[in-house]
Amino acid sequence: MKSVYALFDTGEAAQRAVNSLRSAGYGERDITVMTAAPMEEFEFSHIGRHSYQWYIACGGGLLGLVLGTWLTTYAETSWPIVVGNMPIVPWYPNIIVIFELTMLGAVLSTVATLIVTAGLGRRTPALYDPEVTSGAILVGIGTPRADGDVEQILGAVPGARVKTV
Amino acid sequence: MIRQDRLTRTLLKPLERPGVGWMLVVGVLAVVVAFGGFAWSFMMWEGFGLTGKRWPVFWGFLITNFVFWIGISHAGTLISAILRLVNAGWRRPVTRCAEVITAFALMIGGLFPLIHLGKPWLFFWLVPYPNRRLLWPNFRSPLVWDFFAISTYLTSSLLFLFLPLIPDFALIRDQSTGLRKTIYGTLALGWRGTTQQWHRLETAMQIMAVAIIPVAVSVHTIVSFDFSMAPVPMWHSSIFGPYFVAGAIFSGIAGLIIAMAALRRVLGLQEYLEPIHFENLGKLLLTMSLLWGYFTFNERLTAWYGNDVAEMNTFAATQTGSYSPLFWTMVTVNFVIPVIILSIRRFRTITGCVIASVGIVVGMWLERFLIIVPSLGHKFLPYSWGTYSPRPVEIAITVATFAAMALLYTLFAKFVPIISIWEMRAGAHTQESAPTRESVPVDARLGESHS
Amino acid sequence: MDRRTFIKLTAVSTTATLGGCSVPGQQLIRFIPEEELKPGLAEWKPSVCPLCSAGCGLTVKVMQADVEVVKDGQHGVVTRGVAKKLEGHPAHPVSQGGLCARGQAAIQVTYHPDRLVQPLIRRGNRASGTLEPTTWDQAITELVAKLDALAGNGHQAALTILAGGRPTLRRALFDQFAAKFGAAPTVVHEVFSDDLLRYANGKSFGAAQLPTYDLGNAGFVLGFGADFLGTWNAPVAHAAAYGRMRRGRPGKRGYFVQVEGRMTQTGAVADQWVPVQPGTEGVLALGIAHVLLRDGLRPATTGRAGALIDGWASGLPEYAPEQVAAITGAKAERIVKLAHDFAGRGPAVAIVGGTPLAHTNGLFTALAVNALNELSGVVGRSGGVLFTPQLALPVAARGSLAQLVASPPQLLIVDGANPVFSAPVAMKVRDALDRIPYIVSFTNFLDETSALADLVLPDHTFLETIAEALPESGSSSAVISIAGPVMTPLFETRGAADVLIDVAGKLKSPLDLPWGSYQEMARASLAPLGDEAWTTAQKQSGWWGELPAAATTRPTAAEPKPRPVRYAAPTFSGDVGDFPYHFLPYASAALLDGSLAHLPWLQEMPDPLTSAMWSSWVEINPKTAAQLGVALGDVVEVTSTAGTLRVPAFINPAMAPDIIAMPVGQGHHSYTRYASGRGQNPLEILAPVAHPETGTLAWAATRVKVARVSDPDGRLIMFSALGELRENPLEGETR
Amino acid sequence: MAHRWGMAVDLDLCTGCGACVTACHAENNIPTVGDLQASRGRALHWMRVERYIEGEFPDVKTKYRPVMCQQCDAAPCEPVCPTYASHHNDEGLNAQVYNRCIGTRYCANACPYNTRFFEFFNSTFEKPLHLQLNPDVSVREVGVMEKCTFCVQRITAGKDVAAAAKREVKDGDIVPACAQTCPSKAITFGDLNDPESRVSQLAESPRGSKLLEDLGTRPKVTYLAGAEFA
Repeated sequence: MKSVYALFDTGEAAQRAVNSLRSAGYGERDITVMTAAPMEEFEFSHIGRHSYQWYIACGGGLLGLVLGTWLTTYAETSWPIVVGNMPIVPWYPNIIVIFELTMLGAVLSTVATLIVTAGLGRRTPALYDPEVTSGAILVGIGTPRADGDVEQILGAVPGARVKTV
Repeated sequence: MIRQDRLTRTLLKPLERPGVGWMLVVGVLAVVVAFGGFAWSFMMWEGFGLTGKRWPVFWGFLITNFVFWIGISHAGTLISAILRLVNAGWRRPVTRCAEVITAFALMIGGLFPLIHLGKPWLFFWLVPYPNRRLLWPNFRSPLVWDFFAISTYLTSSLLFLFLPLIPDFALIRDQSTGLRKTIYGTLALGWRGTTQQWHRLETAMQIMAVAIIPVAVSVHTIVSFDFSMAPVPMWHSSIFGPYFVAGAIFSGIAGLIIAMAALRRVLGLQEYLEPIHFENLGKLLLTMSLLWGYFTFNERLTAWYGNDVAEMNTFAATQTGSYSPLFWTMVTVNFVIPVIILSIRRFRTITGCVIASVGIVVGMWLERFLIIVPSLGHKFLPYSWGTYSPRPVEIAITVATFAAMALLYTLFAKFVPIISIWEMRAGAHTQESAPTRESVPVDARLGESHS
Repeated sequence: MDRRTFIKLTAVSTTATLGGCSVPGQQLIRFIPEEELKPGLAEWKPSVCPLCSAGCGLTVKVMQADVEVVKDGQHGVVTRGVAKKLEGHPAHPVSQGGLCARGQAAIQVTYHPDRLVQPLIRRGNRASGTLEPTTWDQAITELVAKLDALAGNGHQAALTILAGGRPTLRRALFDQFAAKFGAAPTVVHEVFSDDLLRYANGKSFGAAQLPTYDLGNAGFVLGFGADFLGTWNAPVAHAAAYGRMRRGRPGKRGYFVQVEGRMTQTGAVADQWVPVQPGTEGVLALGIAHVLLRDGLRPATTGRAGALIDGWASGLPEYAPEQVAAITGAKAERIVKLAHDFAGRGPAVAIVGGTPLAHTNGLFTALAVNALNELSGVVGRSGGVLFTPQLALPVAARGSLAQLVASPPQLLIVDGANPVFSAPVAMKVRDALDRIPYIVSFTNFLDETSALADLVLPDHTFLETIAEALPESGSSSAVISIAGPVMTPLFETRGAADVLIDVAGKLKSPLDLPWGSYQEMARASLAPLGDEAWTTAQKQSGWWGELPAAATTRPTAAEPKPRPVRYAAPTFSGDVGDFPYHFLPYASAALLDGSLAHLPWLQEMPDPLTSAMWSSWVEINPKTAAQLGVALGDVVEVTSTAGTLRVPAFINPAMAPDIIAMPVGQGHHSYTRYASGRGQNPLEILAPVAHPETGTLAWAATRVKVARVSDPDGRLIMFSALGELRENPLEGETR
Repeated sequence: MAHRWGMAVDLDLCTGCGACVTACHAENNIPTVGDLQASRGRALHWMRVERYIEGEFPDVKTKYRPVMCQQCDAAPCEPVCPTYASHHNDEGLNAQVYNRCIGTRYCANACPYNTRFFEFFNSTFEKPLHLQLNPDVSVREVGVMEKCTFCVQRITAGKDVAAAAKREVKDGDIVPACAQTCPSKAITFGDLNDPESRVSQLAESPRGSKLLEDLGTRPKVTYLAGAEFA
């Protein structure tokens, strides 16, 4: 089944298209909207806002913390050498290393989450139009229902350039 | 849409086929850098004695450069992170050229702990790699802290620079053909601009911003630990952490202003790098200059009032002794001149800011030199005092690093839009379109309300 | 050194470095192949330090090493025992287990890269000719021929032997040779000669030799310019005794006062430092004697030494504190106080030597101090002035360098002397040597004098042959420092003594020297001490103990006609008007009189006062420097009646404003890679003023003027940047 | 019981002669760097005799003070080393492992006494001077720090000898080069854990003090004051 989409020049038009698709019974998951930049002021831009990124980041940080603690203590105890009359496991200096590894953990996990959840790095999927990056707003349905009236719904919006792939 | 097209056009213009002038600049810079590299190899071959290091001043130009460049690196990521968090709209054209500075300054600065080693080929002994002999590095050594701090900061800065680049890579991908398309296509990681992607990207940037600020602060604090951990007159001081961080941001902003002015002139970005940006950065610079003055005063006052014999020797050497010319130059270019220029609105022009910034870059380099050398030369036993003056290799390497910075920057600006196009667009939206839709929830414009 | 040895060394030291570090130690050693680890085994052999006349006994650490040898053109590597380290022999009465900086460096004489390794013979004349390598046979034939030629036409007296200062058996052997051959009196040259003191002691005490000071038992030591802990007489023995004087006796710490115009290394450790006008030290001594007699602190003496002082019997009326103060510049009350301490803290001994005796009135000074010692009642007593019994040896007559210069011989044999460097240029030694048809030099290095020789015969070093010295002082009992070879010679060198014996036998009319070799001669000389003497000496770096009367000699001067002396102000070359400053050359702590300038360790040893290395300098008092506008390191021009020098300046607060001091030692023209063309030699501007009594050089009798020439030229190299102190409010302070 | 090596220097006996300086060179294969390098501050003197002049002519006082590595118990030089090249061994010595040193020179900066030195070039020993090299001490290569080791090679040797003779190390068995050569015997070396040893007694002396004590480095070298304590 071919996916259908339309390109709009204004946010208003795109919003109308999204609204009518909704009234046609299409849900958040079915509707895909692409823009050249975030368009926070339009409702459609809130599609797929929800994410667990913050929690995952914290988890990554925690991982780094554990790793740092283990690394320092293990390295220092695996071969105890006295320097400057300091304890074998000196917490003040170790905290510095642990802190850095914690932050590194957080950062790396964040990026990893982004790549996965934003579906980056995959081969460019079917539903895309190069005009998007130069400003056009794409509203489309990846897999339309059999009674394909998506063309009409999108076409009904003035200024819509409907395409199918 | 015309405006956006023009925006795209102007910002993508520098990416076109290079002209003779550009070739020439790159060529010259490359030669200087190459010479620096040669100087270093020659130094390794002949022995570290080619430098001006001596008993008892075992650190000099090289470590000065290290601290200086790490300091410069605090311009970008830190500034842009802060601006992102407070969501200052005027940040949009500034952030990327700032973040680039960080990336490159860190690479250069991070090189010096290697260059200054007696046996650079064994630098990897600073790295905690698993090995049969259980020879781990000594986690009590500030130099090892440096390794962790700098590598963390470098990694996160590079990612922080790269993430917002993805949509722009996508843009170039869609507007080019052939090899360019494949290259930028790969870099774009198949970016489509779906609303989900935008949300993930912006949240990620928020998290990074939150994470990177403490890292940046820690990095220069740890650099200051290299000194304040040692019982050396005027080094062993708790003020060094904040002092260094402030100084770092200070020199960083100065570096940023110079870079921006150059870009503006060379790439004709007058329209996007507007006087308002310099005005704002100028204010920031003024604040830092006052802050720097405050720290310097504190540091000096405590030393003077404490009247510890050894500290007073170092103090005297810088205030009235053989280092005093350098010291007072530093005070003038770091404090007197910037405060005068930047506190008077009429002078806070682009030219004004650039003049102040150039002075500050020089002044901050001097500051690092004056922190390191006089103290080492005036430790507790006067019989073992000494002086230091650089020798050709060190000077060559120093010059080369500045050239390297310019070179990397020139190359970067050639292949990547130096101003974030999509962020400019995002900014543009919020400026032109009024909120019309009743369907728009109240929080839809959250974070986009600003001057 | 090849990589293998390097690794070996690294390995060994790493074990060493981590010796105590249990587990981690082993971990770290994994850097090096285990089988490379083997500790070095050392053997200790006795020897004798050759560098000065003190004759310290050594014990030498000998270990196996791979030595590259060249035997008749054949290269090869041989593993054999070589000397590694010198230590003072713990049993030896002079060194007493200690060793000075110079002695430590003596080992570099043997391993010096510029050592002469085979005989050199001159082709062509001295001006244009060159010294070229030759074989020993040729060299000896040549020497024999020259001697035969002299003997042939009855000019035996046209042979002169020029020797360095050390009294040794070897010197005795040379004397024998000279005597048997009928040569002119042997000339012994030392720049800092103590002959005047020997002469004075002969007059005062009937012993014409350097005294031994029993500092260990002294309660009060009064030094007159003698650098006895640094460079004068027997420094190691003095230092050991000094240690006992300070801290050797629980509850009693000896007191030490030094009188001099420029603070010597020794003066620096004095409890009191009393600066006086140069050349008036004797007056101060008599001033103290005056107070001692006036206040009845010591019973008046009628001894021989006192009798030599004008007005002694009448209590030295001319030397009342006020008059003395007027002459010396020391405060009258201080003189009185000194006298009372001198009497109160006894036993009190006065030491004179070096600069004070280098003035034209040196004899007066020496006699005055001798008289003071006699008054103190410590001559020949514990805590006082002793005279080390001397082994009796046949001694030939002595000539002076001046005579040599006045009438140059036909044939000159130089042994360990370098007058071209170490005599004032104004004495024109060099011209004299140029007028000598043939010069033979026994030496290890091509110094200035050997460079003029026509035949250069490379000698063994002290480690490669019998090392011996006859200490003149430093011990209460008689000492003969002697020990056998420590290692086999590294090169094709030959012992000078053996060569001479060889030559003596090869002459047309052979000289009947009673020994076949140097060793026989040495054994024979020890024979009077009993059969055990030689073997004992071989074990412990020398023989010491009671000398049988028959074997003892007491060198005495001609019985003095007691013509009492009185103070006469010293006279100088150059008058005060044109030459306002006293010029004080002194023996460098590291390089002595310059004979050690070829040893890198000593060149790089920071000077105790200036911390200077590899350089020479003039010392100027800060006030004077201010007047002249001279700062540390500035190049100044020092001019005397005899010449001019350009030297970097060192600002020295510890000297009188009217003194300019400069160390002797640098300024060699030809003396190995380490010394040649480095620094300046003060002897180049020294006026050749001689003591009337002994003909020895009065090296403090020159006046100079000083002018600033330029900013520092970097020739003054200092280990410590003492100069930086000047910019600083807290000069010299430490925590 | 583990040893704890210490030293006492009697400033009342030091005559500033510099014998210790040369002896140290001879024992520890310390190269001479030559005039040019010396003028650039590269001279290596693990042991130095500091001299301070106070006052003006004629009332001048000069003081000598031999300074070598103070072998601190809380040594600032140790923790700053990233590779453990500088660390504390269990006899209380600041061990320096040359082949672990990568030449950050941080330890030298941290040392308040400036007793650490750096090999700026590969040291050269013109033949046959190399025959004098002490095989028990490594010749340092370019780029490493070095300093006074209390003649650790002599300490090890001394312990070996004692072990071979099946006895404890006696006071005086082990003497570093500087102490052995000192003509006036101003330097005393020994085991601070042995209350009978001369060094531990001297360390208790009322004349005794530590150099830069107030820095809290806890040096193991005691300096005995001079004249003022007659």
